[in-house]
Formats: sequence, structure tokens, C-alpha cells
Amino acid sequence: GGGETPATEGEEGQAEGEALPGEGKVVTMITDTGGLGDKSFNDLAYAGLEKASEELGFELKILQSATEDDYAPNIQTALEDNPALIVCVGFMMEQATVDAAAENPDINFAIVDGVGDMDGDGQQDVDNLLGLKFKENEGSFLVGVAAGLTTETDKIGYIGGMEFPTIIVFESGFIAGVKSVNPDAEVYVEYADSFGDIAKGKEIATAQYNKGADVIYHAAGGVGLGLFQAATENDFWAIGVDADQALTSPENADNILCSMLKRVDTATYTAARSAVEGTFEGQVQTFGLAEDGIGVGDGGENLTEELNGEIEKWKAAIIEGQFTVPATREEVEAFEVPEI
Amino acid sequence: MNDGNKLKKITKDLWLILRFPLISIAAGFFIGAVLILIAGKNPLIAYIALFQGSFGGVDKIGETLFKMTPILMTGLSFSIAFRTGLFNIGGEGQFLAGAITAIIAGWYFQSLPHLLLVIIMFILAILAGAAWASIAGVLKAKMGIHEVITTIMLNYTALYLVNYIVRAVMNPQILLGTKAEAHTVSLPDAARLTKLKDVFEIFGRSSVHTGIFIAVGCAVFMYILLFRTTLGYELRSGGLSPDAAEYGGVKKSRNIIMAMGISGAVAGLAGAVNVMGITYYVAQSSTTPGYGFDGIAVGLVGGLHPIGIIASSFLFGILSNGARKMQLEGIPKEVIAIIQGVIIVFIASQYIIKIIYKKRKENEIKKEKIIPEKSKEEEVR
Amino acid sequence: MPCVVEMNNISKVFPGIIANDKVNFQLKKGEIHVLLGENGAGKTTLMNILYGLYQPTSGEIYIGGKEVIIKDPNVAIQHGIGMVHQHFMLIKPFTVAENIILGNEPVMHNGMKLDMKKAIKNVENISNDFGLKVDPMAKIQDLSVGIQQRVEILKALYRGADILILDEPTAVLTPQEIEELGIIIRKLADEGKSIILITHKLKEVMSMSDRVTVIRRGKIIDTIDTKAIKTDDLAEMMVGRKVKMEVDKQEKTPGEVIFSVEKLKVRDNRGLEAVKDVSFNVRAGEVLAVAGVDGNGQTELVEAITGLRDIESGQVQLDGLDLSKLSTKEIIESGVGHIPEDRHRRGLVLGNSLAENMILGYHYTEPFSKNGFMKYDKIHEHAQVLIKEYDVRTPDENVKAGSLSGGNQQKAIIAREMYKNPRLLIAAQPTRGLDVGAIEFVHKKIIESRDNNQAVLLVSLELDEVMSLADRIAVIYDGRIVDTIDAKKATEKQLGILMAGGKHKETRDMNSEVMGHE
Amino acid sequence: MWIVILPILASALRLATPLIFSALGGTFSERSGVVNIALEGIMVMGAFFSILFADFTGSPWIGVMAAILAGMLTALLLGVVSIHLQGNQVVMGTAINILAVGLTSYLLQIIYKRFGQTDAITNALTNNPTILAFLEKLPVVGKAFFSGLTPFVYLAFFAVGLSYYVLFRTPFGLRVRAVGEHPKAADTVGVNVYKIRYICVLISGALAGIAGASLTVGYTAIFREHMVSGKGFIALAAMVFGKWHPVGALLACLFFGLAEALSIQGSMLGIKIPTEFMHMLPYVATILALIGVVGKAVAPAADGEPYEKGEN
Ligand SMILES: Nc1ncnc2c1ncn2[C@@H]1O[C@H](COP(=O)(O)OP(=O)(O)OP(=O)(O)O)[C@@H](O)[C@H]1O
Ligand SMILES: Nc1ncnc2c1ncn2[C@@H]1O[C@H](COP(=O)(O)OP(=O)(O)OP(=O)(O)O)[C@@H](O)[C@H]1O
Ligand SMILES: [Mg+2]
Ligand SMILES: [Mg+2]
Repeated sequence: GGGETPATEGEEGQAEGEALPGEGKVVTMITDTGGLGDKSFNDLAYAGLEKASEELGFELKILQSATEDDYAPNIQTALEDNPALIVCVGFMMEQATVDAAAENPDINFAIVDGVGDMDGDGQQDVDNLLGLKFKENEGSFLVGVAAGLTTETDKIGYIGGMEFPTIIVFESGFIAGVKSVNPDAEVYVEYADSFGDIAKGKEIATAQYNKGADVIYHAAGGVGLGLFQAATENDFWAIGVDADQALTSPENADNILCSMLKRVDTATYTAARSAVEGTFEGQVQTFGLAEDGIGVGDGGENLTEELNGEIEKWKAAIIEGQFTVPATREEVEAFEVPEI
Repeated sequence: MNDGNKLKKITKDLWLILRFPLISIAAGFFIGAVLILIAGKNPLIAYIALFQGSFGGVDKIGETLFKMTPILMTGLSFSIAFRTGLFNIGGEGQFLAGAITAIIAGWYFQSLPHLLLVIIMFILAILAGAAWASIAGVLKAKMGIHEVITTIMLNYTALYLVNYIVRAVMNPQILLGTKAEAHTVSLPDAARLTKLKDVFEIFGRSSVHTGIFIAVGCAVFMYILLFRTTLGYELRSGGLSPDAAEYGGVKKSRNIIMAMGISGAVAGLAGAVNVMGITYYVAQSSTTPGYGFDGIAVGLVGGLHPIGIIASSFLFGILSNGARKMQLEGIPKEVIAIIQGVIIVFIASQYIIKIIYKKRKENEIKKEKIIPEKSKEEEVR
Repeated sequence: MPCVVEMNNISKVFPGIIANDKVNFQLKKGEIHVLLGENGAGKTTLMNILYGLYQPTSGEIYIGGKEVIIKDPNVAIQHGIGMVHQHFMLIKPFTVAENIILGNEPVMHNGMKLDMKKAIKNVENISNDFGLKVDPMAKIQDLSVGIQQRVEILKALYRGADILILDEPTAVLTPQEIEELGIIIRKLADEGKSIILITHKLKEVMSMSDRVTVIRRGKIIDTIDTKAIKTDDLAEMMVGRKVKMEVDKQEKTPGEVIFSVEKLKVRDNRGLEAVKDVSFNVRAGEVLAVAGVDGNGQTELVEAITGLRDIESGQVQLDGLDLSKLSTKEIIESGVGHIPEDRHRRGLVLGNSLAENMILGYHYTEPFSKNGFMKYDKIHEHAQVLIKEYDVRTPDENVKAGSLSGGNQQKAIIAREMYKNPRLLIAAQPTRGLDVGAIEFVHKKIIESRDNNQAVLLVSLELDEVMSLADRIAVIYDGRIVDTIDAKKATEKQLGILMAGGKHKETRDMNSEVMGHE
Repeated sequence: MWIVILPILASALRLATPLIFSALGGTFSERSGVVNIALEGIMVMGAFFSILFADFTGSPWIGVMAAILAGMLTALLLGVVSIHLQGNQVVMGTAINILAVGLTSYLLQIIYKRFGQTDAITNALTNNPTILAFLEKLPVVGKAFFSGLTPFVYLAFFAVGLSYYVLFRTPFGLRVRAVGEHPKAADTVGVNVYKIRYICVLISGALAGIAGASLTVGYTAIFREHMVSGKGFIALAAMVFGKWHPVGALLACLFFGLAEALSIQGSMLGIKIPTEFMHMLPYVATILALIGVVGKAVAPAADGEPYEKGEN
């Protein structure tokens, strides 16, 4: 199973004998090359589907992609079961998913972290595809606020996995958040060119720490584990990503200030439910702070009341639409700290 | 010889050729079964799934052929160099070089008609793979720098170079002005290889594309090159005995550069075939694609012979394709890797069987008291 | 005299061949006993069994009257057996001392550390005791073959060998070295050591041994007192027919000079000058022998002529064409045939088939290759013809070249090179390790070549060979041609002295020369 | 100035440490004539089993022992096939690399009931050993350099010295090198070729196992799939670069570690080039170093050649 991701346990126990709506149906999830165990969207997506499966009684199947060219064949294999829904995880799979959805209009598809707009016209290309998009910049902004207010050295670190556009979104939101509360703070930005090399993560974090950084945020999957290790050894703050990492890495909880939550589990859960219950609709669902698809987790209970208050304040402002959080470096350049 | 005897002989020959691989495969599956049992699943169901996934219809066979396409080519690539006495671990980098070159060519020549475009892309990818490998080849030939080091280093260099090109050169953001992506622009339709299913319905959903013909063509090419051409004779001789080849007028350095170049060319072509056949773009990645490394295993298991490599890549295709179906049965996909590993272990240690045969032969001789060699010579005198 | 070794009814079966067939062999204490036989007769096999490298298929071995099972060389060493192998068992990058002590190392700190000081001392001691001078600190790769052989002998003596097996020790030595070896082993025998000497050189048998055992096709023919037999009879026993020991060579007036080397300078692998200002020429229909002890620049000379090694300066001309800047391939094309001194390393691609080997060097020419493709039917045909013509003993042309015996490998190479009908034939150590039958054949072919009006450059250290084949003899020493003499007028003694380092020096000075690196 | 350089040096040492152990392992095995492509796989085994046992017993040192054992067992597989059965050593190494990744992932699922990674251990061996704690108190270098070192860094240097001593100063080492150069010659003087090769392959396994442990128990405190990702191959390259010599291997690994440390810290040092080029640095630098400095590397003569006892 997909580990200790914080999908809330199925509370509503099913009455005995009552036929579940998903009985006899199949939902298949296909991971990207990160695969299960990425402690990120693959695991979270799985957790959401697992929960749905328990509640609704459908059979959950999983196919992990070893390489990029497994995407299409994996989808084709999944199609053989005539599933109620195929959930493809990760923006890397967008093209393959759109292609398959176009060829199989009777099957429901969902793509995590994607829209399904490959021709770039701003519209979803197919009708039977549910795009699940997240506004990671908003959550990153909030943890940036926390970092900016927490730092004593006015030096902050950011470690990205690879310089993907989707990862730059984290970087952009985070820097904007820091600048909004602490214009003097400097942010060291470093990319590991890896999502798995823990040692490299630890080296980068240590280097940033040596240069004075006392709060470091990561959007780098497994590389982040190295950050946590460095944080614990040197006693500085780390900020987690995707899941509430104070809960998933309890050994390091004392040094995980908070985590940027990306509720992929909620998204896949709802998608599966709608598909099984027959209410599925091809569309783009955006999960931001307003939709509660993005948030800040504090499983380590390290945020002070004051910080929580600040975070809430900025959160409310974003939800109200007082300003837009930057999602690219250009937008960060142009970003002016709003008065709130 | 009558037909019955002939048939018997053919079956016997076939058995002689196939016995090591078959025993190895059986051992791999046996150990795999144990692991599946430990994981609390039924091996029988798992293996039925595996074979259904790989053979359960033309479409499934198509899928196996699809899986086999790139590794057949990288297996050939590795073997050509190995036969010349070079250990090319650089298939990964050469594969990437070919892939990214195909993208670049596909973009800049996109207005050309399909066939011409495809040919140009192939040629450029071949050149790119060859050039990338030739760095190692030239350094070895001219300066004696061990190709194991250079090819390993060049793999990583290629990875990061390609990542850079994807992000900062061939990105849709830059070429099309749309939003930034983690991959290059996609190949236009004219630059894509035809899927067999689009021509023959019988291939169902499978992803197999015309690249399989190119891959098999490469095997034929390698066979002809190695065993029918003068260059092949020189390459093989140089691999077996560099000094003797040199004595025979074969230039060592030329041999090395040629072998690395051809090896890289095939790997580069593999990269192009892969993007043109399935992914249509190259994405940023934290790891090399892995086909180069798979090629080492495929080549060695195939005994470095084109026919053997076709067979071993088919076997690897079956395994990794069948793994999909096994996964759907909830069986850890790692079991497949372990089965692969065990098969290779047994193929590596086929000597056990050879020893048994040798002992048996010796005993036969002892019994029959074969006349020593020299008495035949006496007749000649 | 008591028997120190008794081998009774020893048989050894290899797949496809019985190498030793119910062999009985006795070695008496203090004797020098020659084991004589053709290539492949089973001599090495028998001795490998005695030394524990092979296990006999059947039969018993007695040492000092007690039955023993020699399961590995350790056991042999314990029983006082030492062996100098046909192919030297020396580790090239190691020093002399390291090679000698290997497997029986003096140690200090409870075995935690090699005691190299003591090792060197020990080596010096036995080296002095037996009069076998070597520099313990020299690396094997820098030593001449003769010295390497001393190291091999010392290795055995260091282990306290009383029974010494020498497998073809003379194949690579100069006459002086052979003579010296004779003195050494005689001295060892006088000290009570028992010696088995393998050879197929009849002269040596006569001069060195007390008794001789002749082995043919794995079977013992007879064991006889050396004094009681004549050379011709030995030869006949050995090969089973009458052999002509003399080479049939007609008087012949040579033609024009077609090959010349002028002021040639070549460096060896270590960058030292190995060929120093060498000049000579060869006429059509003439055999010029370059006679010299191994390691005096012959290897480099031949490699330079054939394009296998860079030329520092000087000229090489064949038929007016300057070869010095040409590649090996171009040199071959210009009409050079080359029988290389190291047939395993250079002469054959051991892993390729015999047929493929029989075109090496002209594999790219028609009819064997056309438009870049090999014509295998032609290649096989070619091989079959040559195999027949040159009497290469092989099941067929498809076997790997490596599976042939040394003599047959050599025949295959000669066949290949002769087929080219070269203007210049270079034959480097063409009969090394071959038996009399094979030597007879090779010599006949070389003379045929000369009579065909080809220029022949023979590089050899076998004085018999040099004297019987050559028209002129150029003696090479320390990278220089010290003298060129008419073969008809040359004497063995004169040549020996020249080969050892110049006109005026005495033979024994050679020792100091080969020892001469600090 | 030193305040910038010293941490980079410390970082270089940390990054080089697993490579050093692994390259030493390769050196032992190849000096005896057994090509060891399996370093990568053995490191994976060492990395996994050290965490597994450290986690279950609570003792990181037991974890290290487990890594050594796992490495030796894996190497034994290489040994049996390539020494006794005279199988192809490269094929076998490749098989082990595939097996190791598969097996650890499989065990991860069976034991931890989870994908991807183990639990983290809390008592990883990442601090200076107590007896060397005084080093941290030294002015300037103490904090900037020594505090960044782990026990494995010291151990690596010790291992280099020991390996050098064993290979070049002991009777055993003489035999190892003899067997790697000319096994038959060694055999004829009573050296047991198989025994020596087995011992060397086992030492190689132990060292590559420690290399894996130095990465996990000695550094990251957790095992994650793909975390070794090519380090075994880099070590292999370093061994060749270092000309099959322990000190050479050490220098090659340090060179690589330094380049990697620089590439990681580059942007913080104010070097503004695209990150991809920064990450390329160690690999390109290695090639350039080979072109510029180091001449031809010659492998032990019998490296990779199976030895058939007696009858050949
Ligand atoms: N390991 C082996 N395997 C198979 N056949 C062998 C082996 N060693 C020797 N033979 C065969 O046994 C026969 C005897 O070989 P052996 O080496 O004893 O000959 P020899 O008398 O020493 O010859 P030479 O004078 O060439 O050294 C030969 O026919 C040879 O081919
Ligand atoms: N495994 C083997 N199988 C078959 N024949 C073998 C084998 N090993 C050695 N031989 C043969 O044994 C014979 C004797 O071996 P040896 O090493 O004494 O060579 P040789 O005949 O003296 O040749 P050379 O003069 O080139 O050294 C050779 O003919 C060789 O081909
Ligand atoms: Mg659209
Ligand atoms: Mg012999």
C-alpha cells in the first residue's frame, strides 16, 4: 500500500450486506516514472483512491511506469478491463492520457497535475478527461511567509528537484511569500537535478546552512529527505512538501517547520467517487487554497500562534483574490508586495 | 539421410543451442515463483498473466515487439563494440544523443514530406550517436584512455546536456511561445513512425511501430557487417587479438574508432526510433533512460550474436511487457527484475552444464579408447 | 643407482586424444635424463602430471620408492620436485626476487609483512651457491630470455628442489647460453640433483644427458644410455622414419639488391634506442640471416620494417620504394611477407577459424573480398588448398587456429605468407619450438622462397639454422650489426663470439652484459 | 576565504567516501583478476541491509556489519560463477546489478509493506567519532571542516592505507597481484588461485558493502530506491582512473568528490551558469583530467580471464 500518507481513514463504516456502488467496477491508476513510494503525488493519489475503494467497493488496480514510453502501453493495458476510471498521475503523462482519451471516448480519464490541453488553446482537448490542477504557488507562498518570518539570519534556502516548469511554480510562490513578509531576506535557489539522490539533497542543504540559511524549503521528492537529515543534525528548519512531512518523517518532525500540502488524495478521491457514482464530468478542476486542495500542514506543531495567524491572514487575502500569487520567475520579477 | 533422421538431427541441434537458455529461463521462473509465493500471491496466476500479457493475442505480441524494439538495438550496439574488444557502457548517452537530435531535426525540417523527413532524422541521429561515442573512441585510440571511464562520464554529460536543451533550447515556450514545459516540442505527424495498429487492425491497442523493422534491420546489418564484410572481419580480429590484427595490416586506432562509431550509431538510431515511435518528445529527466544498460544484459545474454540478441531482446520484451499484467494481479514488479537477473546468472554460469558434458565426453573416450591423433598423421606421411 | 622417480603405467586422456598412453618412466638419482619427442608427443603432459598440474587418468607415481598422489604443485614441491616450464611462468611486472619467493615468502611481524630484505638476501645466496647470477631487484620484463630462464631455475632451487624438470629450456637460448646451461645442470647433477630435460634438439641430447627416453604419440619407445646411441637413430626413434638433418641448398648467384635498410634507428617500448644505425641489404635470391641473442633489437628491427613500430630515423627501401613512412597494410601490399617471431600474439588470431587466419593480411583483396564483402567460399577453398599443400594437420579449416599444435600453427602462417609470393620474406625465429620434422619442412620452404628469387631476411638465434640456410650472416648485438660474414666461411665459434658482443671479447663477457642493469 | 573553501573540502570528502570504499573493493577484485562490474549492485545491497539491520536492532554498527555481510554474500555469487564456474564476469556483474535493485525493492515491500523507502534511523553515524571530537574544537578548521566529517571519512582513509599495505607489503598481496597477472605462474608455485580470488572478491564485497552503508547509515539515515544511482559505476571509473592502485583510486575519488562538491555549491559561490552545466562538471572534469594528466592505464594482465585449474 501507499504508505502513511494522510488520507483520512474511512470513518463511515459500511453496513453489512448493503451493495456498494462500486461493486464489480474497476479503477486503475497509472503512476509516472517516480512510481509509488515517491512520498509525493503518486503516493497521495493512491491514498485517495484506496480510501474511495474501501468506501465504494470498486477494485483498485495499479500500474507503475518504468520509463516514459510505458505510459501509452500502460494505459492500453488498463483499458482492457473496461474500467470506470483511469487515473494517470503526473504532468509527464498528459500527452499519453489525452491521446488515449481521444481514442476511447467512452472511458473516463483523470490526469493529476495536468489540464489536458496539449494544443495550447486554453481549452481541454477532450471531453472525457478530468484535469486535476493544483495551485502549488499559493501553498508555497504561505510557507514562504512562514519562512520569511521565522528566519533569524535573513537567509533562506530552496531546493528544487529538477528545473521543471512545474517545480519552478513552487520556487516562485515561495520567493514571493518570503519577500512579502521579509523584503531583506535572501533566498538561495538550488536544483538537485534529481528526485532521488538523498545524499545530494543533504549536501545542498548543508551548503545552504553553511552560508547562513536557517529555513530551507524543498520541492524535490526524495532529495528532501537529505534536507530533513541535515536539518535535524544541524538544528535548523526544513519545510516539507506535498504531504505533511512531519508525519511521514516523524524522526525529523522537530525540525520540520511546516509542510506545503497538496491534497492530491482529495482530488483522486472525488474523481473516483464521481466516476463510480456516474456523476463524472470531463472538465478541469483547479485545487487552490480556496478549494482546500492546497494548504499548510503542521503535523509537528512547530508553527507559533503568531505565525499561524500571519499564514491565515495571507491565505484569506489570496482566497479573496486580493492579489495573484506568482507562478513563474517572470511573475516573481513583476510581483509587488500587496498591502493587506 | 532420410527425412526422419534429418528431423531428429535438427531437433537435436536445436536442443543443443537452446538448452542453456531454456534451463536458465526455467531457473529464473522457479525462483520468481518462490518470491511470488513469499509475497502471498499465486505464482500460477502470475505467470498466466505474464504470458497472456505477452502472447495472449496478436496485439499482445505486438506489445512485446514494442518493448523489444529499443533494447534489441542497444543490445546490438553494445555487442558490436564488445566484439571489437571495447566495453561501451555509453549506450545511454548515445541513445540520448540520437533522441534529442531526432527532435531537433524533426523540428527544423518539419516541412519535408514524411519519408524524406524520417530518413533525414535517422541519418542525423545516427551521426549524433556515432559522434558522441567517437569521443570515447578517439580518446581510446589516440591517448589510450580507458573507454569504461569515458563512456560512463559521457552518459551523465549527455543527460545534463539534453536536460539543458529540453529546458532552454527546444522547449515549446521558446519555439512556440506557449507556456514552459518539461519536455521539448512534440514531433509533427510527418516525423512519427507509423503504428502497426494503424495499418493492421489485428494489432489492436498495441504500441508496436515500424521501428521494430528498423531494429530487426539493424540485427541483419550487424550480422552482415560482422560476418560478411571485410570491415567486420577486421573488427572481430581486432577484438580477439589486437596484435595479430595489427600485424595483418589492420590499424588498431581505426578499428577502435570505427567500432565505437558504429556502436554509437546504432544506439543513436535506437534513441531516434524511440522518440519517433512512441514518446514524440524528449523530457527532462533525472536519470538516463536505461536502455543502454539493458542493452548490455541483452547483448551478453544473446551471446553477442545478432540472432541470439534478437532472441534475448524478445525474452526481455516478454518479461517487461508481461510485468504489466502481473502488476495488475498485484504482484510486485520487482519480481520480474529478479527473474531477469536470475536468468542472466544462469546463462553466465552455463559452464556447469559444459563441465558435465566435458566429463561425459572424457568418459566416452576412456571407454572407446580413441586412437591418438598422431596415428592419423602417420597415414599422411 | 636408486630411482628417485618412478612413473608406472601413466595414462592421460584429453577429450579426443590420449596424450600419455601407459607410460613408464624412471629417473635415477644424480642423472640428467632427456625426454625426447616430437611436438605433441606428450612430454609436457607427462611432466605436468609429475608436477601435479594434471591428474593422470590412470597409473601410479613413486618418489623415493613411496607411492604418492600429487594433487597439486604444492605436493610436488614438498617432494622436492621443481619445474621450469616450457612457457615461462614468470610475472613480468614483478622483480626477480618477488618471482622467486612467490608462494614461499619470507615474512616478518608474524607473517603480517613481506620481508623483502630477507627475500633479496635469500635470492642472492642461492644465486651465488649455484653460480646463477641474477639481479634480484630487476624486473622480469627488462630481462633477456636467458636470464629469465635462470630465474626459473632459481625458483625451483629456492624451493629446495632435488628433482628438476626443465621443459624445453634451450629453445630460446644462444649457443653460449645453451653451453652454460649445460654446465649448470651438470653441476647440479654432480651435487646430487636429478634432472629431467625435455628437448627435441638431438645435439643437446648427445652432449648433455646420461640417459634418454624417447616418447612418440604418447607411448614410450625406449630408454637408452646416451653413450650407446647415435644421433640418426635417435631421430628415427623419435619420428618413426628417417629424417634428413641437412638442408638441401643449391649454390646460387644472387641477383640485384632489392631490399635495403639504411641508418635505421628505432626505440623500444620503454623509449630506449633498441636499433642503432643499422644498415644492410638483401639481394633477390639471397638469404640474409640476422643472427643474435634475443633482445638485441631484432624484434624492434622487424617491427620497424613491417610498420608495426615507428621509425625514429633512417630508410627502408624495397624495390626502390621507401617503406619507412608506410603503414603495415601498405608495406604488405608492396610485397613483404612476414613470419612473426611470436605466432600466438602476432601471427594468428587464435579465436578465429583457421580459414580466416589463412588470409590475414590480404583479407581485403580479391578474390577473398569484393566491394567490402568477404567471399567465404573462396576463403575456404583457399584454406583447403594451402592446408593440403603445406600439410597442416587439422580436422578441417573451420577449427579455431588456437586449437592447432604449435608446429601446425607455424605451417599455417608460412603457407599464408608464402602464398603472397612476396618480394621480401621476413622469417623471424621460424622454427622456434618445432620438432625436427616440422623444422625440416620450414627450412625447405624458406629455401624454396630463395630459389624463387625472393629476398629472404632470416632472423634467428639457432646457429645451425643460420649456418645452413643463410647466404650471408649479419650478427646483431646491442642494436648494431657488428659484422656481416659469408655463410660459407662462418664458423660456429666465430658467430657465437660475435653474438656475445664483438670481435675481441671473450664469450664469458656475455654474462656481465646481460647482468648489466643496475 | 577558508571559511568558504573548508566546507567545500568537507563536502568533497563526504561525497568521495562511498566512492573510495567501492573503488577499493574494485581494486582488490580486479587485482586478483576478477572484473567487478557488480560494485553498483553490491553498494545497493549494502545500503539497504545496513539500514534494515540498524533499524531493527537499533545499532548502526550492526547495520554496518550487515552491510559487510550482505556485500560479501553478493560478491560470493560473483565469485562462485566467475571463479569456480568460469562464467563470464561481466555478464555476472550485470546480473548482480539487476538483481540487487530488484531484490531490495522487493524486500522493501515485503518487510516494510511500502514502496520506495525504509524508515529513517535516528542514530546514524554522522558525527565525528568521540575520540576525534577535539578536532572540532580547533580554531577555524574545527567548525568549518572537521565538524562536517563523518566516521566513514576517516575510515575511508584508513581503508586506503590498509589496502595499500595489504596489496603491496604482505605476502598475501604479492600473491593477489601474481594471480591477477599470471594465474598459471602462481598456480605452479603452489599459490591457490581460486582461494586468492575468492578472498579478494569477498574483500571487494565487504568494501562495496561498506560503501553502501557509508551512504545510508553513515550519511542519509534512510534507504531509498535509486539512491545509489550510478555511484558504483563512478567508483569503477575511479578505480581505472587510479590505475588499479589504492592511492590512485583515492585520488580519483577525491577529484570527483571535489568536482561534485563544487557543482553543488557553485551557484552559492556566485557562479552563474545553467544548473545542468554545473551538474555536468564532475563528469566533464574527469574526462579532461584524463586527457590532461593521466596516461595509459593498464589493467592487470589476467583481469577478466577465468582460470581453469590444471588441465589447460
Ligand atoms: N589441456 C589439454 N587439453 C587437451 N589436449 C591437450 C592438453 N594439453 C595437451 N594436449 C594434447 O596432448 C598432446 C600432448 O601434448 P604435450 O603438450 O604433452 O606435447 P609435447 O610433447 O610437450 O609437445 P611440444 O614439443 O610441442 O611441447 C597433444 O596432442 C596436445 O594437443
Ligand atoms: N584446452 C586444450 N584443448 C586442446 N588442445 C590444447 C589445449 N590446451 C593446449 N592444447 C594443445 O596442447 C599442445 C601443447 O601445448 P603447448 O602449450 O605445449 O604448445 P606447443 O605445442 O609446444 O606449441 P608452441 O610451440 O606454440 O608453444 C598444443 O598443441 C596446444 O594446442
Ligand atoms: Mg485544447
Ligand atoms: Mg611441450
